[in-house]
Amino acid sequence: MNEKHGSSPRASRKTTTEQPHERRAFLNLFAILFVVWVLLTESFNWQELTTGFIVSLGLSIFLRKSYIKLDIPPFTIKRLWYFIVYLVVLLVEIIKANFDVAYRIIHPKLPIKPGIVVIKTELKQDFAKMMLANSITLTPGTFTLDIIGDRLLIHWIYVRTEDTERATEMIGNKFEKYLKVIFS
Amino acid sequence: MSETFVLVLLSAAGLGVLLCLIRFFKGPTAPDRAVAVDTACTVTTALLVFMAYYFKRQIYLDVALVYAVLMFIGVVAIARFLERGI
Amino acid sequence: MIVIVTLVVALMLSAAVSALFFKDLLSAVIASCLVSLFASILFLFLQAPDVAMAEASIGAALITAVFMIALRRTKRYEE
Amino acid sequence: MLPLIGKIVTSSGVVFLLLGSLGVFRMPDVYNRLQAGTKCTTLGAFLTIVGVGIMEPAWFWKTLVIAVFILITNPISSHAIGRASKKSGVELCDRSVVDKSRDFEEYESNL
Repeated sequence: MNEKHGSSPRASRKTTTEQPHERRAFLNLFAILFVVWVLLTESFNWQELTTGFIVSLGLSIFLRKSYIKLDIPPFTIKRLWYFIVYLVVLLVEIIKANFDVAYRIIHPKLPIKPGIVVIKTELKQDFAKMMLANSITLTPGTFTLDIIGDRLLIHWIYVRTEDTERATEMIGNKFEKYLKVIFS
Repeated sequence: MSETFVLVLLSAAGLGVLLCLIRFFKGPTAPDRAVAVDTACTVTTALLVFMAYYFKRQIYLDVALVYAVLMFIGVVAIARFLERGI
Repeated sequence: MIVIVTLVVALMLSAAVSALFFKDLLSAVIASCLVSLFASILFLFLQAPDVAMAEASIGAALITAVFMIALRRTKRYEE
Repeated sequence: MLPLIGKIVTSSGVVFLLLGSLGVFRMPDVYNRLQAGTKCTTLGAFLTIVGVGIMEPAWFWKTLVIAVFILITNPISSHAIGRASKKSGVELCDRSVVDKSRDFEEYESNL
């Protein structure tokens, strides 16, 4: 979506630390694929495990370059802690959003005041922007329509403010402060 | 008790699919119909998992998994066509 | 059981007939997608999970994608 | 105890699924329908599938994989439909109060 925006700093970073980057991407991808295989087959027979090992080895060699393009930061305890807090906040917001939408649907007069507003974000990586957009889609009353550069186009079911700064504060900030730590 | 529970939930989800179908027939533009099919597919995935519980066979869960993956691809193909560039 | 099967067949028929009468061909493709959805439910009710899986994969993803590529090459609206 | 929790979770999930379909039926234009459809069906399908996993503990991990997959992909497919309908020029309904998409297109062309 925004290839021309983020490609130049990433390319320079990749050339300086090529080798450890690639090994880390390979190991992460292999672990994810193997865990998904074990969860799907649900058996610890040695034949199943060997097949899964070979398949996930081949796939992770094949898909290693695409994983590097996602630019996911290395694993630390602090990031894991913030990720868990982020998931809890997201879950609470999803439940609040459902009761909000359910109230608007059941009410006979449909109390909606829809509109399209623009908000800003300070996140740099594409993957972080995708997580922010998905979280905004699942939270009360807001829906991401488009992302270009550092602007997000938001459809709001009950518009409280039309100003970009105020809307950024009301919609994006509660997730952005966690995502900024996770992807720093 | 268990039989009525299963039947009530199955008919409630079936009513949801029916409402989406009415929106599909009424919808004035093509994106409305795409939204109705997307919602109906998510409801159907939940319904398939629930039917696996009703028939007590684990192989039915695989149908739900395949259905979830491939419906995503189908809806994204429709959206890419609407956006004028597949 | 027979009631549910009859209902699903009726819904499937109504979606298939609606695909005939749309002037917008994109809507007709979406309707055929809906037909395969009901067919998949019907096969699962008749205790044939493998057929349901094949129907879901072919009807939902493959036919939709192929028709979309075909519609790109031709016109979207029927005169 | 476990089947009772599973039944409560599954029932609440089916209630949310029904509400989402009702929202798709009642709302006035595409974007509001997408809002109702996405939010309610995502949580509804998640709760239904995980509830079945609680009722049958042997299936729990597989149902969790399906549920997490739906939780990830459902916002993405709705976002694709919303973006496509914005680009193909679907109008907002007449109850809407503000439309800033003109500014956004200007910003895009200046980039």
